[in-house]
Amino acid sequence: MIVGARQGKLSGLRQLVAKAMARELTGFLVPGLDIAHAWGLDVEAAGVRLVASPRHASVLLVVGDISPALRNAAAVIYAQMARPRALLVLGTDDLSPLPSADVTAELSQHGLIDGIAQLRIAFAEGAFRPEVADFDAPMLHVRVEYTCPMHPEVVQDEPGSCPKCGMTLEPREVSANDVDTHPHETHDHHNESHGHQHESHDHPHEAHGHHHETHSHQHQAHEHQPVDQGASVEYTCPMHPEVVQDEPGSCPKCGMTLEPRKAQNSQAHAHASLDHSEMDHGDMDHSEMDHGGMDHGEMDHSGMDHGDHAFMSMIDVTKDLPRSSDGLPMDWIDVPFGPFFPGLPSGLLLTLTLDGDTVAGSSARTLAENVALLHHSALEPHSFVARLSNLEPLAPLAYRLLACQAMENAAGIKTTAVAAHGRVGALERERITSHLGWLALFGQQMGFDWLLRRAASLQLKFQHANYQQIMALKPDIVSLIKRLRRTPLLKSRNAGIGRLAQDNVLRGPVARAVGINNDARSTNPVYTSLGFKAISRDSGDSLARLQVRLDEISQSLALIDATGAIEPPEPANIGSATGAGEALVETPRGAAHLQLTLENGRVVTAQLETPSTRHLTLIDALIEQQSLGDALLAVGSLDLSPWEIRQ
Amino acid sequence: MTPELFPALITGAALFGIGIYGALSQTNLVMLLMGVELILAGAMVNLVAFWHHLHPDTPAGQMFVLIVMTVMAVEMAVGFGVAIARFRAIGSVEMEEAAELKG
Amino acid sequence: MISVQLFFISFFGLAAVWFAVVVFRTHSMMRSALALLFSQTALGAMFIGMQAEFLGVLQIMMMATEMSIMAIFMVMFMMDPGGLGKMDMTHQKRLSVIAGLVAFVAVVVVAVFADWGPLASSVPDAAQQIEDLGLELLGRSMLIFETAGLTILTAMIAATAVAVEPIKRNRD
Amino acid sequence: MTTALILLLLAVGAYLVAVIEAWTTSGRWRLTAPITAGIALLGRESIVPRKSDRVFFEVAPVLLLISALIAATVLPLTPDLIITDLATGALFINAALVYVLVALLMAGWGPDGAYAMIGGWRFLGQLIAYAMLIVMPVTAVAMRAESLLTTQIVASQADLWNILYQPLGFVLFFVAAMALAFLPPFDLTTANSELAGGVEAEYSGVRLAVFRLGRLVLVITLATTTVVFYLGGWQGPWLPPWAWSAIKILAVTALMLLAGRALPRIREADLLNLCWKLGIPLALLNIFVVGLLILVWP
Repeated sequence: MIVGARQGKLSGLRQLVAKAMARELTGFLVPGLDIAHAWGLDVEAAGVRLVASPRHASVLLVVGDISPALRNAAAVIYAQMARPRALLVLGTDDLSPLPSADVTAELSQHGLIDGIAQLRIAFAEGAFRPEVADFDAPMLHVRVEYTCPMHPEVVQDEPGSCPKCGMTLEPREVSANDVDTHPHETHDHHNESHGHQHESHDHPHEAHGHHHETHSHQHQAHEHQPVDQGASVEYTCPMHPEVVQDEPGSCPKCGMTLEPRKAQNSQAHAHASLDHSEMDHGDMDHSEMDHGGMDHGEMDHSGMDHGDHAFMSMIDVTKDLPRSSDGLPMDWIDVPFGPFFPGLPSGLLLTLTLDGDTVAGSSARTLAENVALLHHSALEPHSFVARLSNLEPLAPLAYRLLACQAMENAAGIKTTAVAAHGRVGALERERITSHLGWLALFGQQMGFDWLLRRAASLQLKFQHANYQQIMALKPDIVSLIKRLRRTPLLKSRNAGIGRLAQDNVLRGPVARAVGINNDARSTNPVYTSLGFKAISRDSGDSLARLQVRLDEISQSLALIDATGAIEPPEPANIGSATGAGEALVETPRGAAHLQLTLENGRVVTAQLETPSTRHLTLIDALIEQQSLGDALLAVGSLDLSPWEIRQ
Repeated sequence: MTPELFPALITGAALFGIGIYGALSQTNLVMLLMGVELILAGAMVNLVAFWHHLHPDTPAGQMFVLIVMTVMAVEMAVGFGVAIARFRAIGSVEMEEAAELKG
Repeated sequence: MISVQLFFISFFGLAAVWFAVVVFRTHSMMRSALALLFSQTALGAMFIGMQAEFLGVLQIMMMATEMSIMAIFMVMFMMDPGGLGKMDMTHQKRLSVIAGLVAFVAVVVVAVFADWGPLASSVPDAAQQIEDLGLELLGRSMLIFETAGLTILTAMIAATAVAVEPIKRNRD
Repeated sequence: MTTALILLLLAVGAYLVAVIEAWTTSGRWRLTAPITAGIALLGRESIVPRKSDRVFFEVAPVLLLISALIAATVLPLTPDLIITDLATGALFINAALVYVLVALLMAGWGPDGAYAMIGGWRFLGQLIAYAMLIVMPVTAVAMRAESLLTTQIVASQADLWNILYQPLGFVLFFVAAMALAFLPPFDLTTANSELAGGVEAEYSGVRLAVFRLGRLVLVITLATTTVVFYLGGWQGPWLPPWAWSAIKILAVTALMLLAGRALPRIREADLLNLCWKLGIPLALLNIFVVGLLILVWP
């Protein structure tokens, strides 16, 4: 039985359809393809076709533990999927807003395969059910508020007409349970924020997009426009100023059509200023603009106010609109490229302010959990190392090595030469794995399915390969790199995208692509004995980053060949040493720095600093005024890992 | 009184009337351009009707329709060029604000 | 045969007029642009109905592209392209309705009461029409056709020149 | 009768396109996959976004399918297997295929979604790039056949196919046809990694099935058009005409689906640059060369 079944009795035809659905499962991955590959899962081989939009998916795959923010986003994605929909969860149990999982399995390729087998049976039998439970979650609730299409800052809780332009206010849904000044729903999910109607119930989101009036202006000044009585529009005859009326018409004396005019109560008009009662069709008064811009009323015309007109003139609308680079005051829309976007690292939320197709502004943040290193009490070495390596699923070994080296440094223990070589081999293997994972993401962004598949399969093979297997895999990697270098138009597509200037914030391949040579390995005696020299380019764009990573893969292969051994780092027993220590390890994304203090054999304080935290701040300047495709490519080329970002 | 011509000519007249209404009543330059397009479309219908019923053998009638099509294209192109320039200058393409255009 | 052809002409004529009315009645700008598109397409179908095949196909093809580009301009310039605010974007309504009706009645009167002369009996078949049109364009009215081509070129250049952002001269 | 037969052939063609497309992406021949995927899609719930422009949302997939079908009416698979042999056949194909753009604009504007909207407007920019590159090579083909009748065009290639007579025209037409069917690398409008499905993202259930069927029929129609214009339609030694047509169409379809796989998705600016600064001059040159060949060579 699947929770997200569709209404209907399982009759003959529906049985056939249910079987067809069971055979053709389309899946949507949470948190993302790179995490699935990091856990060693090959979803396509297991028989589920991955799709880019939750609408096209029939299965929601949740891989590994994810943070509450990501779980809320996953619940929004689940709500968007068309029924019948199923939930396959691997390796985690608590999924607060999501319904109970239809199939749970352990986090491995074997677990995935028999999880999918169970799912096919559940689909064949349970795709249609007479009584259907409806999925509802707190963040899907909505509060209706009314806003004016032309003045998004005018927001009221009950219907009516806009005080500034008299247009009928238009209902808009806003997430009910968040109170911050962000007017529209904040829970950014995968990629769209659309309302949608299931047959059974309606959990709308604030739908924004092309209806410009519903898009969200970030006007913090949200006060309701006070409808002041002072200046309202009256109609007067150009020939006989003493004829004053509240509605348009013709002058009783000369029959000319009356001209609209803004009545200033302080105006020293000859005629007695009648008290202007509220006009029926929405008050036309152009009350003083709060931000004191060019005040519309005070045009120095000959008393006859051309600009003012019975309806909203366009100048007021476009006056305060931000101007794009070509000088045209266009409407900007905020589009969330949410935590599970197929082209971006999973867990990263990129909210772009789009001016048509170009990025006018951006804000990036990670939704991954900010794991505290030391929860409460001091930690045993083993549990501390385990905690640090679980923190970053994309490069667990590097952080494990970092923890071991930091503790050994604090306890003053020297590692043997053989162990050091083994650790170098393990770190280099992880660098190759991580770069292959990035290549898979890069292939997905470029639209190369062949690169996505080959890089992912190599990555899965490399993850737990020993020395002999690596040597056997060497020709495959070399041929993949050669083919990438020969791909036509790849250079011209990547040259000049996301160009970075020299900046000491940069770390790892991103820094080396700009020419900064701060590789932590060059100070490591073991590496220098193996003849290691850092590779660097200087053009600093997406192409240079690609080339640096490709060179690093072949360099790491040569280093593994030189070390001759691979064994994952084990924490040396530090007995009951006390003292402070620190370590610097060149993770695949850059140098990570850990400081910790030991007290009779237990870790008391720890302070970690990771490369992705620094690279997150680069995004805004990087993608300013870029086209959408280039912006996403530039962000992808930074190889961010939202998991290691420390807020 | 040639009834065969009536359907086409009446359609042409109707499009012409709607085009005139649109051109005069709309306050936005773009909608005004659409009114003009309808007027030209009305003209084209009449041309083809006359060619079909009265002088089918002379291709000049058809050639004239091509000219009207080019006029439609040219009028739209220049109209939008002016609209963009005005939109950049004062942020509005409303006919009401056109009063300030000097010269 | 005449009645079928007449039926097609009047059907597409009605469709064209109805879409033309929708152009100015709908609030959503995108709908009004595509209504104009389908009005022109109905017109193209009408031309085919009147056995001017080449003109009809050309009209259908040209108008689809042209009106789609008009659609993006409408969305760009209009204050409320979605049309949800039900904004009334018209002025001097009475005057324009009267002018429209007067124009319509005048043309209909001319159409009905004028004497258009003898009706043609037969219409050359399509392939022959295209050939004549081709020879006409490059023969007798070559000059007209070339000037039409030239005006399009100048219009393209003029429109871009007007639309391009003026170079920031330091205004005195 | 011929209409029913052609519709059946188009359906089979669409199925084969689906199989070839699945093969180019996953590298495996799964013959029953398109059918089961189709049935599964029909069984799923079709969601309508709440604040969508309902008319556009419903009409878009149907218009895509209809425009591809109408374009196929003037394409001759064998000397007598053609629905209507219009005197302006070649131009009519292009007139029908322009409505693919209208359908995608509607699909972009309809569901009131940011990705769909951006996808829709991007395809308009793409049309501005490829529109000329379709019409000009067709002019050259019509020049050689001295008529717009598609059967006449095929007959004119009896001694020498157009792909050899005007190879430049073939290349330009082929690239423009791939851009029209938004196949990779021109899939700007349904870019999976940039717009998460673009115009297709909002559709599900039956509407998505009609949208995808429309796209498959569009690919098979464009392949047939390429065969009729450049590969001599049904002409060929030994085999009967329908066999030649089938082989050539499937070959061109496979070439269309494979050619794009090796290239990265093109940028909008590059596409416009390439088509206007390089494509159109080449197309004019092609017309000039064909003119010379017709006059000089008997």
